[in-house]
Amino acid sequence: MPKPKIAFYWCASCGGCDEAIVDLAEDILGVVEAVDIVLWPVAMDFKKKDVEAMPDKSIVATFLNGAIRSSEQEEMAHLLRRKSQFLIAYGACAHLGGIPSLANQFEREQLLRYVYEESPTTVNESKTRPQCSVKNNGHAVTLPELRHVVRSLDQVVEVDYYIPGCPPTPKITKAAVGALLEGRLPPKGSVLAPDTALCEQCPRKSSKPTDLGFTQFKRPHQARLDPELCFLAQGVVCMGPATRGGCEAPCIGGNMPCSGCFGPTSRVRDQGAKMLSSLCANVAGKEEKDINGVLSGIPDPVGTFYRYALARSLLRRKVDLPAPAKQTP
Amino acid sequence: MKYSYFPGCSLKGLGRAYEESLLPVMKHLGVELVELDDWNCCGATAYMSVDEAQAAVLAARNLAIAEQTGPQDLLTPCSACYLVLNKTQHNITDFPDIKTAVHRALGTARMTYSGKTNVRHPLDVLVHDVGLDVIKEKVVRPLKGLKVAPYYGCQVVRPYSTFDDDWNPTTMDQLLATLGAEVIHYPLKTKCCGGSLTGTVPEAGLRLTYILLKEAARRGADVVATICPLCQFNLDAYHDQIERRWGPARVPTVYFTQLMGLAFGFPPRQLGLQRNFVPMKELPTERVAG
Amino acid sequence: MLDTTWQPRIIAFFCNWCTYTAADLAGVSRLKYAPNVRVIRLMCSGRVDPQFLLEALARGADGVLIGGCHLGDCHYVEGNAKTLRRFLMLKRLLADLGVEDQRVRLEWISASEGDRVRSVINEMVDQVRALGPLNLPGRFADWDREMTGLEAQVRAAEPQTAPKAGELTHA
Amino acid sequence: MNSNGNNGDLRIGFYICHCGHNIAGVVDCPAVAQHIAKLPGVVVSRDYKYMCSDPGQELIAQDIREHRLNRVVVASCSPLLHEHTFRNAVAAGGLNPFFFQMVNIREHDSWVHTDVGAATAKAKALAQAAIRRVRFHRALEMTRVPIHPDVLVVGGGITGIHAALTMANGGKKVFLVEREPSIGGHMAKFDKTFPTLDCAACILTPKMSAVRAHENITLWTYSDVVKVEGYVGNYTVTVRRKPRYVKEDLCVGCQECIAACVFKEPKFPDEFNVGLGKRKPIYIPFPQAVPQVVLVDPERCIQVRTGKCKQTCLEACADRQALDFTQKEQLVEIKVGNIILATGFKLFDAKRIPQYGYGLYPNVVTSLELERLVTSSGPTGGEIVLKDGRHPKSVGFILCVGSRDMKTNRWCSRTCCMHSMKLAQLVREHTGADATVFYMDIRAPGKGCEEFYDKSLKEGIQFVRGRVAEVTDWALAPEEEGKLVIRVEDTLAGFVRRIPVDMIVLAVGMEPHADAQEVRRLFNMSCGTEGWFLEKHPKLAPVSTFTDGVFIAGCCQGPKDIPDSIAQAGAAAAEAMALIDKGYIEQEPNTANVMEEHCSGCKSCIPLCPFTAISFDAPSQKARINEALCKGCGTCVAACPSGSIRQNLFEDEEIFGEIEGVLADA
Repeated sequence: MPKPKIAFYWCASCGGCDEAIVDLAEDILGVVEAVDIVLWPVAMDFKKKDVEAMPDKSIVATFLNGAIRSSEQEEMAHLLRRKSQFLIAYGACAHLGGIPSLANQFEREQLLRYVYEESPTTVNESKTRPQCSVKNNGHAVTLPELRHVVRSLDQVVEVDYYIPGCPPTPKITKAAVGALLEGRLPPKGSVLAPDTALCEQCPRKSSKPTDLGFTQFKRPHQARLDPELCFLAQGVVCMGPATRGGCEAPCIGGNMPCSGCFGPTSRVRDQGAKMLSSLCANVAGKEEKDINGVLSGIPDPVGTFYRYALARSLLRRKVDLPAPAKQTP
Repeated sequence: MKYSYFPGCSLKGLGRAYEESLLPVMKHLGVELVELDDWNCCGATAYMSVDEAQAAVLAARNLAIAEQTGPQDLLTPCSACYLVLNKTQHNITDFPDIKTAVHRALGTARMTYSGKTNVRHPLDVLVHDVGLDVIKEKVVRPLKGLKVAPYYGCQVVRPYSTFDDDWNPTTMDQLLATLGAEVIHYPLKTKCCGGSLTGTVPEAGLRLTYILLKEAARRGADVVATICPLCQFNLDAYHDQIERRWGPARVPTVYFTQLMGLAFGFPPRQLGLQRNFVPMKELPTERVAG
Repeated sequence: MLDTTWQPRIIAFFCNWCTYTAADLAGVSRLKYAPNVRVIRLMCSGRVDPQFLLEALARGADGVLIGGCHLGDCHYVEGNAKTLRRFLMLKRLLADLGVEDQRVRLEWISASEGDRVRSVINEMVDQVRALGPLNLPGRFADWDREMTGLEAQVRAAEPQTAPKAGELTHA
Repeated sequence: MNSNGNNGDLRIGFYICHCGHNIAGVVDCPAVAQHIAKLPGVVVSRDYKYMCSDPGQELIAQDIREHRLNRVVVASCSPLLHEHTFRNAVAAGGLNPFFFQMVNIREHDSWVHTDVGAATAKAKALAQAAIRRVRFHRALEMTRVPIHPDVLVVGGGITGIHAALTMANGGKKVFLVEREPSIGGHMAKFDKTFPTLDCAACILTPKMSAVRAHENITLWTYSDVVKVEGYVGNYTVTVRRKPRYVKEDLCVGCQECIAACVFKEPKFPDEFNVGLGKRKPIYIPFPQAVPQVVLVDPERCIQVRTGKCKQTCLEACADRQALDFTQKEQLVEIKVGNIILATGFKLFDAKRIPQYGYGLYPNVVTSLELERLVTSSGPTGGEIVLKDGRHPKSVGFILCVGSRDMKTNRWCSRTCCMHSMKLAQLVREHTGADATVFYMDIRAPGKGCEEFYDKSLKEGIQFVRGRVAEVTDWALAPEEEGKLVIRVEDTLAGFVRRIPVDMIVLAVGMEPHADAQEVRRLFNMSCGTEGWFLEKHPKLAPVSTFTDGVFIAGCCQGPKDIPDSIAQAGAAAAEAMALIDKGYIEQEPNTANVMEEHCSGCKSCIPLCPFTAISFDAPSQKARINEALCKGCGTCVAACPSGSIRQNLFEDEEIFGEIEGVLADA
């Protein structure tokens, strides 16, 4: 009897998520034992046409990582959606837009200009830009188009489950795959990780004082960080309180504060807003001047509160950026 | 200390004694006055009653010049000018339509006005900027025993009492006291002098003038000190008519700056005192401070 | 954008003790003001979760007004102080995300200041009207236009293979 | 029975009230009802003339029974006015009262808008919001807070005295705190009272001694409240007792110490006689003072200031040893369930209107100063004299000094007309002088007051209608020489008059105390823009404030005469006693609670609670909210970074529902 078909795919991502799957180490073998991998661009040589050839819903589960920001990624998302019984957003980018979605603060043209012309390491006198379509002795060569907006997977196609993290830890990946194979599945749309904030499992929890009363904020590189003490108690923004647990706090272990990659709990609609709310309410001072003084320690609110979740925040994108001129396939 | 200076028509005409006394006194106190270049009529009360916006334009031109050339503190001795310029300042901020009218008009002359000019009265400057103690030092002939009725008139304190109380102003009282004069309690200090009614409806206007003088006399004032050219003229010029109507009330009326000049030891002629209809008695020599 | 029939829609979060009461007073005093504001009553401005404000904007509000007791007068001692702290950061966040400054406003209005309710609302409605519609739902739709039609093209590009029943397996 | 309301299908009843024309005049109620009827879950949608009427309420109860409604929305007036009414109606229908939501389309819509289209659209939007909101409502119970039986009364004027006595007679323990050395307030300074002309002392003194004698009253004079903590039923108040340098329990009020003071003659201005009389450094405020205890003025007493005095007073006090120069200020903490504020008013400072010459002309006096001159116990033994000792032949009374005046105070001080007429009558009675009253309108609405006005006319008091322009001493005519001249436009005669008089009495108006703002902060209530304490409702709750358990009475709420002040004192006392006798107060169940299973124990919420209701539970490592302490502000709910705190009546989902509904296209 054939093994269930599984696919892995990557879109706008750093590759860390695929790495995370490899990180399952020997356990990967178990997975490989149990399933029949039909698509995994980083590791195996399958082509798009192979997938197109498959009947709809013939893949049991597709683990898609990365945000969606090009016509090609969109296309693959639709394709895999239709071929899979379960489409699983794997990792922060597919889940929330991830770090790539910080690009939603800028106009596409700004980004292209910077990357192909202005960035210090670029030498491009002719200001050559990649074209979507190039005619070459009668043949048209086409490239995918970069979208104006970076999106989470579920902003493009319907998603069944989410596995959070940048990247997801082996532990929750295994748990998820296991659950899938054994059909022990929570309600559709669930995030396959604990629904309690990180602080619960934070090794520094006991060192957190009950009255923070922030008088200043420091960024990690601006302070000698105490390896035992709660980061917030050191005036360093830690997204832990507003971030789903389940990662077992590796960053904290590495003496860096949580930056929120697991996203909000199920009861929160906007991770950044919630963190902002709790953090700022605890700022010391009643005078506007004093308060602003303290808040000035957070120079980049968007990058701080929405590091991984701008695409899935309530505003999604810098709202005054122009909309795409017209529909572009 | 340096101020722009807006004399207005009076100080060049009927009220020239005011300027003749003001300038040396200010100079003596180290206050530099820069006469506004190419100043024009303040518009006075007449124009205001005909076309407020146009009147505002007229006045605003002076404010604009002061703002451009600076200093932006504009010394304005004549009460009428002081009031009109102040009122214009207020109207420009309070009434958008007047503001636009003013800007349009100034624009045609390639001028602008952003409202930075402060209209200041000599009393204000002398008491608050220069300071009574500085003035005291300059007094060489204290006006000892000279009974003075301090008379402010209406326009400087009403409706905008910018630097003093609108019902019972006291800056001139303090100033005169500093000069050594005996300042009498003069409850009419802000009552109407008759204004232009003295010319148009004498029986009404002159009666008011008479009341002022009579009360000053009744309280034994040697002299009435005023800060306004029109007041000075009304109180000084109509004694014959007043006497014919109601009987004598001969008290001389001079500018407070003239009294300052005397106290500073300037000869009366230099202060324009010879221009009075009802001359002020020479300060008896025994009053001269040793 | 120049829709003449467009009317600004502003959501207001008023605290029960001061600003909501002030709005009642404005009513009792029959003061007249612009009908563009819809008030949501909370016990304290401290209850205003920044999510509420963002949600309101995302759902189509052109502006959000928060009203609380004057600092020092909070019925809950200093709930409004917390509101202020959040609001100051929220303003910076919104600025970075391209929301005009005048679209969100925090006002302290005591129970007796019915007239202030009127002036603040009128002023804000004028300002927001001048800014024009924010219309985020519309903008979201515009942004997504770049995706329309793609799925169909994908399907067209494929060899038609109908799914065979039974081939779907599940461990 | 669907009292749990969550039995799957949603069955909403919507009712929009016409409130006569109040709402229907501007909002198209039927249109709103039709619009709402189309929304999912709405089973009945009606418009009705008066929803708060009995039939209106019955309509709701009936529909709940007949249509098995499990949610009710009423669009009418402000919830602050009628929420409880409709909750009761819902309960009467057998549904938990908290499955109800009210929509304010009167105060927030029909009364403030004129455009029917816009107002109707707004009503629809607000109604939609409520329809979406109720979906998430849950069954709740009112919470009960016990009431501490003792009461604090602040202010020992006639109002505070009456309130204290009323409650003490009702068997309640009362703390009466007065900042002056004696109770009695302004009334103690009056000679007679209008319109009956009965002697103020004769009716006040007995009440004052009753206060001193009453077993249920603890009287602390020369003291003030410095701290108030807690909430209705459970206030903790800190009172500061300033040192009198006299042991209250030992002093018998013999006043021998005063006689023995090294200052042979009284030489310091005497507050009680508004500076017209003199007193010594050791003194008793006035003969009938309560308590009958002397006190030492630390500013004046040589012993207190320098410690180098013969202390003849000590010898005089002898073995009673009541004097104690070592006394220090002390702070006392008390627990009370209710507080009544009767802090009164301050008189307008006549110097603020320079044209009336107060402070410039010695014979221009205030009404209170004349009051002291008229009183037999006053500095002149009841003789009305000018500063030079002569008796006035003519006296002018200027009304509305610091009242009904855009430049100073806009309000009418309500008592000055009658007060001045009373003084005018007394002046005529005592001196036979002419009395002329200068008024804008005579306001004599109180019982017997119009009659008193007639009496004044009959007794030959002149009335000149017009606001006095100025008081001056410049004489035009010989008969004006040496007199004060009142310049006024007689608006009945139609010309400007100059009226010379010997004495001028300024009817100074009432103002809130200079520290009214601090006081209201202390007690956590509001002031009107003028600074008078703000009542909860101008008609329906005139002595209540927005802070439960804090009541206001007398002139601190606004100018009043004695009868009205007494009436309010009684009302406030009754309100307080009603709470005490009930023993508890029901409170909105709008408290917050932590979702144990979700809380991560991040502690972010704990410092945010001003009532220390949130604590960290060590065993479970989670936050816990003490609902008894929670006041329901919801600040912690908004702050919980993982959304693990919820607030009854104001759940996140409920608010989001409102936002969605109000913005859903109508």
